[in-house]
Amino acid sequence: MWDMIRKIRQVGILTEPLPPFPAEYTQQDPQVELVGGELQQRTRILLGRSLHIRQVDAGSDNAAELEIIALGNPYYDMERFGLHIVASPRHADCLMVTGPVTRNMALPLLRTYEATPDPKIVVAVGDAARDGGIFRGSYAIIGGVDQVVPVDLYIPGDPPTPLELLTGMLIALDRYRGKSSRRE
Amino acid sequence: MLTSDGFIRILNLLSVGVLVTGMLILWRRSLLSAVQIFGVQSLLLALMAVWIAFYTGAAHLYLIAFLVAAIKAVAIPVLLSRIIRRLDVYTEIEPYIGVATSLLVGAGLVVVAYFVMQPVADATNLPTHNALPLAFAMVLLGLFITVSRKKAVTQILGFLVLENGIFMLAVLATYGVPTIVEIGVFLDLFVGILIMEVLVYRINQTFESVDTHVLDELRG
Amino acid sequence: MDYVAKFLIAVVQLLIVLGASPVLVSLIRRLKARLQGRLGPPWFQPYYDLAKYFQKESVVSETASWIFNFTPYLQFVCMLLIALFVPFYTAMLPLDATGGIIVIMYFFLLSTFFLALSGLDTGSAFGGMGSSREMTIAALAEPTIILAVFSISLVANSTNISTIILRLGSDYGLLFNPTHLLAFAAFVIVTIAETGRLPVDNPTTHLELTMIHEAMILEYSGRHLALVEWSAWMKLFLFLSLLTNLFFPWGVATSLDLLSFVAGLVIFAVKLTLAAGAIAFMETILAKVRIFRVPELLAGSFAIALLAIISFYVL
Amino acid sequence: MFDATLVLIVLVAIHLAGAVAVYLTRQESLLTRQLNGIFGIAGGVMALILALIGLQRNLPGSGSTVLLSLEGVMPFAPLEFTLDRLSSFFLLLIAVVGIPVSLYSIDYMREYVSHPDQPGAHAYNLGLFGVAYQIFILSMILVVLASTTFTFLFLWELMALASYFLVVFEHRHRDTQEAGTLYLIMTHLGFVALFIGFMLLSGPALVGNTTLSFSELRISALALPSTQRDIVFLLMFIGFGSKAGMIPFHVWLPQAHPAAPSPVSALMSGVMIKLGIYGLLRITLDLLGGGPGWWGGLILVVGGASALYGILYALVDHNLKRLLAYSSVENAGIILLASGAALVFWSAGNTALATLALVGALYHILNHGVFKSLLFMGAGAVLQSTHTLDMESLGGLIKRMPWTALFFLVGSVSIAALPPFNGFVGEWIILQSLLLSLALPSQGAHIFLTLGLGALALTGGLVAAAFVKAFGISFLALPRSAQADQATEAPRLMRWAMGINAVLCLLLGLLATLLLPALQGISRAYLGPDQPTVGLAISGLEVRTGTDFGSLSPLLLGILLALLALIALWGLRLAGINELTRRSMTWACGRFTLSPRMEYTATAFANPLKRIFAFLYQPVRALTIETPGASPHFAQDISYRNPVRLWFEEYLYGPVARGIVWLARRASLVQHGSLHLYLTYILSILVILLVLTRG
Repeated sequence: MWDMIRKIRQVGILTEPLPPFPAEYTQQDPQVELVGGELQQRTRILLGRSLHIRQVDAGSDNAAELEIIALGNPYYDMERFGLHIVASPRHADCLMVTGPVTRNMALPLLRTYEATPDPKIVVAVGDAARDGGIFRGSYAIIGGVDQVVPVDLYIPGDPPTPLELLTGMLIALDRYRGKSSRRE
Repeated sequence: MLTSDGFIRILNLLSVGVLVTGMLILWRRSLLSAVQIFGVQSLLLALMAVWIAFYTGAAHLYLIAFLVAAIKAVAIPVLLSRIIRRLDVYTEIEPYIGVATSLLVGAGLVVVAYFVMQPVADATNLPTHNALPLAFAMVLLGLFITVSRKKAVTQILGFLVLENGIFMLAVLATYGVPTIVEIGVFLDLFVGILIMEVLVYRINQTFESVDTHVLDELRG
Repeated sequence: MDYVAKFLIAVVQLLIVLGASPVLVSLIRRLKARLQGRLGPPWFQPYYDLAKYFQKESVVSETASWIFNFTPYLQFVCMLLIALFVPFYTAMLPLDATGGIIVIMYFFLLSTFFLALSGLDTGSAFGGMGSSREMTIAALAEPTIILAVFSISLVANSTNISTIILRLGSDYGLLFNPTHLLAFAAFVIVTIAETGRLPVDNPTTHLELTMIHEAMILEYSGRHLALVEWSAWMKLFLFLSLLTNLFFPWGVATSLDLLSFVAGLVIFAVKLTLAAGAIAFMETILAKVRIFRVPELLAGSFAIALLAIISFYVL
Repeated sequence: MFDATLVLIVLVAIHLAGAVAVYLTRQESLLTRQLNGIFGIAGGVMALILALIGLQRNLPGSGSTVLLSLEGVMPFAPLEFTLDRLSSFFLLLIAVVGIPVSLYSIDYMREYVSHPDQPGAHAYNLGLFGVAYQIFILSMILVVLASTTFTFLFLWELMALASYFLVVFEHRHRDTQEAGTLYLIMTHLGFVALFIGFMLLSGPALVGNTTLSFSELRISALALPSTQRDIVFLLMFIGFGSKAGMIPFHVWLPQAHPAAPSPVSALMSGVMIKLGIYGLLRITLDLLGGGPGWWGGLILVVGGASALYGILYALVDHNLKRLLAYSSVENAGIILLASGAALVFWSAGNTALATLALVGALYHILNHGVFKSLLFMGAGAVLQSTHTLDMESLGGLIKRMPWTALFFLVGSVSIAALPPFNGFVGEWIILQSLLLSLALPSQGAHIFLTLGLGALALTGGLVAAAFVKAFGISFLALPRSAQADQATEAPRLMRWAMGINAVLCLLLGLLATLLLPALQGISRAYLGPDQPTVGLAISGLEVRTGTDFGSLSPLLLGILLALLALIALWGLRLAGINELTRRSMTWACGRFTLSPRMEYTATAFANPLKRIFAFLYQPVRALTIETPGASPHFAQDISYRNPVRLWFEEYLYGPVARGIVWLARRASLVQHGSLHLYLTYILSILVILLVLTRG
């Protein structure tokens, strides 16, 4: 116990403020920069500051999962943006789908989509989720996530870095707000 | 000067504290923390002796309290921890009687002690008489620890808890037996523990275990 | 007390439990995040979550019956009802004579009962597992609660909350009596077990097989989920309020004047902050125990509660 | 106002006429059932009137006037009946349970009529059932009115026999016969104890005089030496306790209740086992007039142990009716516990607390009668609709039998002592009485009462777990078998009967304050006025205990609950929450289908507690996997059994039964069938007797 307390005191807060987005990333996708600029204002808005994510592995090689796990660590700490990974699609607002959709995972993916209450968004993470990536053409896969469920956002990369993921998810947050403005 | 009421209140708190540490020893599977809890228990006993000495003015109790603190709260825990580290046996994995059950048995023993000691406690008119059943409960708890646990270290601990109970009984009932007797007991105890340490070490060497049930077979 | 004052106090009690329970949760989460070296979620994150859940549709399993839809509302109402009987900043509870501490405990059990049924209702194996575990823990925690409550009422010679607080508050000697302190220790353990905190249950787990409370509510979504979550937070809030105020009734207002109310509120906030700090600290340094080790913990609390009663009779 | 004697005569006439009428109709199905039900209800109404007369009249506790004395009906002695407070209360119980059950039986018993489209099914003789049923109810009513030793024992035996015939009604099942035999044996063991007890009670001068009336017994009991009183108490405790289902004499209950037709189970569990308590109260409070503290202590400890044992076995039993039977053992235990506490308080001279505890016991008797008969009726409805009581093949019934499910749920919530239903109020009073025990000076009593409180506390949570299992597994989620899938709602009269009891559960919970003064009056009639302080005070809608110790207002709690629900619903609507609901598949991690085999089973539900209490259950785990192919990974059939050990059956009755068989075998050695041998025995015995009697 005492060891742990000492360590807690020594380490302090590790979370880093979000840096300006990497140049090459913004060049590829100009939309990201736009969103990044709005980030500060959005933090003051109450509604829509909560996004619950259900991660679906639709046949991934687990590279993207490793990066997603990193989002929860003290450096990236996605909880500070209201992002939270949940255990059931019923609790989720966002499905984070990784991997090329294999034939066996197509129906479960669809079931997961059906199980998620509206309004919801689907984020395809990684190149494989976009169009099959390096697995493209394999007999075992169906193709990108959009072959099975409608996709709202792609986060490119093989795998994307945690920072890219975080940026992407903040865009997702934005999209989500657009959808949820039922009474606005 | 302190009122008798305040004296009894603090004394009762201390005695319940001692009893709770006894239960905690039953609760914990980790041998090291059990030994530490025993140290705390002895410290509480020492405090109790000091408190009684302070109230009654029985000066010899200060000396005894010091001895208790030095031997039982410091020396013996250090020794026992050494055995544990040296033997590399850190947990009571599977006691004869499960932890949950033995906690309930422990609580039951306290009830029994209360039942048995109530006439005795009523017979004396010392201000400390109410805590007597708790002291007796400690004796029973110590015995119970000894019979319900497998590891030799825990059994020694049980024996020590029993001894603490007797000491508590003596302090509460008679404000301490004569100093010389008490010192003698402590010395015996200390030597006893040293011998046990050696013995446990030998048992471990011979049987590669400190589970005492390996001693069941009489033929060597 | 005239009726206006009674009514106002009742309304304020409800507002406090509704409004402050998410803050308490947020406080624990932030403290935990700090201890883990993170910044943690924003202060009002629980409110954002609730607001969002309420705006979503609710997906209900085809298998489920009306029990599933009914439970969140029942739970919510139970917590509101209990809030009328739990002292926060004042001991002048308007409805105190309607029922004492035993009523509180049985309303908690009522909400657990229905939550466990709703876990079974969808036919999902996870829900059934959660219900089974929740009821196991509830069944083992119940005796300790009763005995701890018994000890408190022995010390204070009443089972009515206001009376308990008034009597304990007027004689601090009662607080430092072994029965009271042992009952406190036992109550701490059952509070942890009942509110699903570490080391009994992990409120942040994502793995179904390690879940207890979470497994039962896996099927809930939208407004139902909002109500279930909110009720769980309120339960935590109510248990911690009971724990702090019953055992340490310092500063709880015992008269009807504004000054003591304000002082009561401030002291109550301080007490809850301390309790939240203790929980956050414990959850940082402790790991969850195996489910079959939980009975040992609860047996320990039962033994302590029994000791509390015995020591009342002995000493 | 009605004349009580007249009401009693009408009551007897109704039931006897009912028996005759039902018998005359023989197998004629609908009329038989209707007549049986109508006569049962009419008798119940008469019993209700009689009970209300008794409760209203401010009768003294004992020694009230004789209602009816029948000379010459029986050859040996007159039958004599009186009405006093305790009898009135139990009449109320019989009426409150009997009326809905009779109503229920009309539709339920059609099960036993041979169906034209099911030619293979055997019909049962409903006429005989009706006779036994009427006699059973009549004997229960008369037993609480009986006021001579002979009358009491005669009717007690009549009640036992009538209920035996009802238990073995489905005589074509072997299990039923065995259950009936066990019941017969156990009830007669109890009867022997009662018989000897009553003989001893009559005092040295009058030993064996069965014509003594209770008022004479009261006087003779005062003169008894204390050891004889103790022996009488113990015998009566065993005799009545075996009827009440306390351990270790409970073994017949979990056998007989599932075997009997459901209305009979409801009556036996709801009423008959309470008559054991009635006997015990009659003996201890009235005839013996109280005793030493250990009497109460013994009742309390055995009651607490019964409560724990009963609920622990209810938890692991997956036959719906057997679960309910074990739960009856538990509830009888709670009632005994409270009665024992009352006796402890009484012997300590604290009548205030004794009254409180006795009121708790009486209220729980009534409550248990109501909710347990409701639950048995619910289980009967399930049985009729699905033809199984095995929870592992039930499920999903809430959609198929919505009313039955609702009523069963009400029963479950009540029995788990959850507010705002009736079980809670009874439990609250019992808890208060135990909590107040600190007022007693005696230290021995503290230990007993703390033990009782511990047992009660342990029971509370386990009941909730057991009934979450009972309701959740049987009624919720997906049906686990084809029978459960094709279940249909219970017929109208059965629904009505269950509905009446469900409403009673709620009313007895909310309006407890209306009934409690009557119970308080009954208690005070036997225990004397409250001293040293007030134990239980009822003012308006509020119940208060002790001096400022506890208070409860059940109706206000109910109103608050409703009010807060309205406010919450209104507030949420006002806040504009999204009320859209979409139906979707149960989330099973994206599985294609959800099959009932994926559901949690009753065994699985109870398993954590089974493991935790393994030291008691000592479960035997048997797992067999059949793999027809070469690979061990493709199992065709996996069977897993994990039965628990029944302690008393295995370690007490088993050895005793084996011992008797062994003795019988030994005895058979001398039986050779040879006439010469028998004559030799006679000769040798004659010689031995002559030698012995010489001096």
